[in-house]
Amino acid sequence: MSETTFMGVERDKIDWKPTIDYTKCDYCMECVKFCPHKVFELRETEEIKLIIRNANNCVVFCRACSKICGPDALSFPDKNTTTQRIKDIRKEESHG
Amino acid sequence: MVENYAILPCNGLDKCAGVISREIAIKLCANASNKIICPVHSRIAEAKYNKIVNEHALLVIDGCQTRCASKLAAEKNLKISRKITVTEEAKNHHIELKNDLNLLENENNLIEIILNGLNNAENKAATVSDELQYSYKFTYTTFQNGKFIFRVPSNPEIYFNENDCWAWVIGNRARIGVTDFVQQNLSDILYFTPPEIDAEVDQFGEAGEIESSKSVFELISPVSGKVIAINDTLVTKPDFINENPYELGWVAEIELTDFKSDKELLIGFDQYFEIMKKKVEELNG
Amino acid sequence: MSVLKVGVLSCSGEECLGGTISRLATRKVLEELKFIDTVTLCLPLYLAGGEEERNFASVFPTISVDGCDKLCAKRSTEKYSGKISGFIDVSKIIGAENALNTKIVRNKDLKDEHLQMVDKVVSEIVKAISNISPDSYSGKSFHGCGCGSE
Amino acid sequence: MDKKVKVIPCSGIGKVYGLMAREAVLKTVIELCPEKSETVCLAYIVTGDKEVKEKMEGSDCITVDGCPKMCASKNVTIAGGIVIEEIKVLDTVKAHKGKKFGSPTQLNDDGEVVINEIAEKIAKKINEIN
Repeated sequence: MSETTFMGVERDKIDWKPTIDYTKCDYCMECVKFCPHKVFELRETEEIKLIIRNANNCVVFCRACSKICGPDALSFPDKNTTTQRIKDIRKEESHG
Repeated sequence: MVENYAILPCNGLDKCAGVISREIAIKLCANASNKIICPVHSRIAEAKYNKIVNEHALLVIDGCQTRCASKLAAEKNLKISRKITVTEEAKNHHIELKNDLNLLENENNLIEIILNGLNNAENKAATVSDELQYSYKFTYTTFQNGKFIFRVPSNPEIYFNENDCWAWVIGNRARIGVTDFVQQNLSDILYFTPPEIDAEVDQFGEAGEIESSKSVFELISPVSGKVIAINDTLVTKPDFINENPYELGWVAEIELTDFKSDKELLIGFDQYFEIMKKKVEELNG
Repeated sequence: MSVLKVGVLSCSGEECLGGTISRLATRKVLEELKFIDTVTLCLPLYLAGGEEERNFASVFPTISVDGCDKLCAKRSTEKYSGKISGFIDVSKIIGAENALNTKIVRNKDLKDEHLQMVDKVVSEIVKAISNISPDSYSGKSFHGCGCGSE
Repeated sequence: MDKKVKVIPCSGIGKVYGLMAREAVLKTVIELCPEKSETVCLAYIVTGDKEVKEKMEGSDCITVDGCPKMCASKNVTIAGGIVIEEIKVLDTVKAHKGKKFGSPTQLNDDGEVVINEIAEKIAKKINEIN
């Protein structure tokens, strides 16, 4: 993917990805089926069968996977903090 | 006061959120004109509830994201006029639910909040209006990919975020919706859940949800403010979004609280047109 | 063969087997022959005035696939987009008797012999596509799109 | 004039809903109501050929459309047929939230369930008329 920025900020600098709560996750894999950006990875043979594989593919501010998660095991960073962070980086970069 | 609801709670007995959905339903029925549809009983004796369903607006209360009550309503082809998901409400009000089937202080607070919310929204729903006169015309620039045509409006009053949502800003108000990119990708849109009237929406917060058999898309609000109107035609005709997501298919109107700050993270036609083109190419290339 | 973009319009006739075969062969070209960049155009939409379909057929070379010798798809394409770059008459390939079978029309009733007919038609479509002259293109190169056509 | 009700699907080829319309209609006219109904090729009815024109003009038609563009209904009207019932595949699909129905080439089991429901609806309508 060539899309590596969001609002002019390098995607790598934006901390936006789902976090899996393994105490709730029941490995139903609905999120794997759902996410078209391949953020999740299914690992059949491992003990932890689901991991975040491509965090930078995750669309900033998209939380759709957490909506379809039955056991409510997916959470995202605080949106306002992320928004502020993006604004700060943009400011720094325009001054620097 | 909330009036005349047929209430379909999920009634999930093995989760705290399910117990809360049941509690809310029972409390709402203190008002005798509201009726409960028991999800378990309705499975085996659907006809029993036909009369209630025909005479009342349907309020669906889901406990968790599995949304069994919504699915049941969809299965029975019932038109949902209001929907609540307990775990979402808990998140929105920063209330942590324990995994305990006995309702404690937090849970009871949440129940109060949800009941109050229902009362307030009900009183104000009548004020949903189309005060804003979005009477002037959208000007479109289009590009083609295969046989598909993508439109992007180029009016200078229209702003976009990179999440494929637009806002038409006039004074301290904005009308919001999704772009052609979203509707072309979802294909035939079958369900629409509007944001709530009076809800406070942050920039990049959720403002409604649309769903096709391909996927679900939550509208990520380009602006912050209070929801003052919704396009409730979309509840029965969600395909208006496919027809034109800018005009017939607009989603909501927002009273802006801090557009000056929102604007920093919005883009205009020139930038969005290029971004959309690139996304379409990446998707199909 | 180089990758060219081609529109395929099939009659999808409901009255007889020929229509079903025209439809299945067209889908097969779209789904399985990835070296050809085909776009299936929706005939009912095309006929009802669909802007995207008509526009495409007037810009890109388009091939019609008809189930019988009435050639409905071919005639419509010529009527609305002026020209056609090739046409297939399924009844010529599988025989009129087979094409006009009104009993076996549903997908689930098809037997191996019918699926073989589909394959025959597929190879005829491929031939017709490879016969398209490069002049049929108006020089534009669009990328393929899967939106809604999956 | 023959009295059979004409049942005409869109047979759209880009989405599974077009195939669902088609299969539901074929089930109706071949299996459920062969005596009272028949289908006519959509592509044929708009050619304006004398034979089909005579068949269509003034006849009772039930259309089955796979998407909101309502192509079957529009084309039947253009051809002079009288649309007495517009059936929308999506209305039935909505009651099966979250399910997939196959592709525009082939339906899966859930797709078959839905087309059976639609075929029942069409048959019911045909029996009401006759």
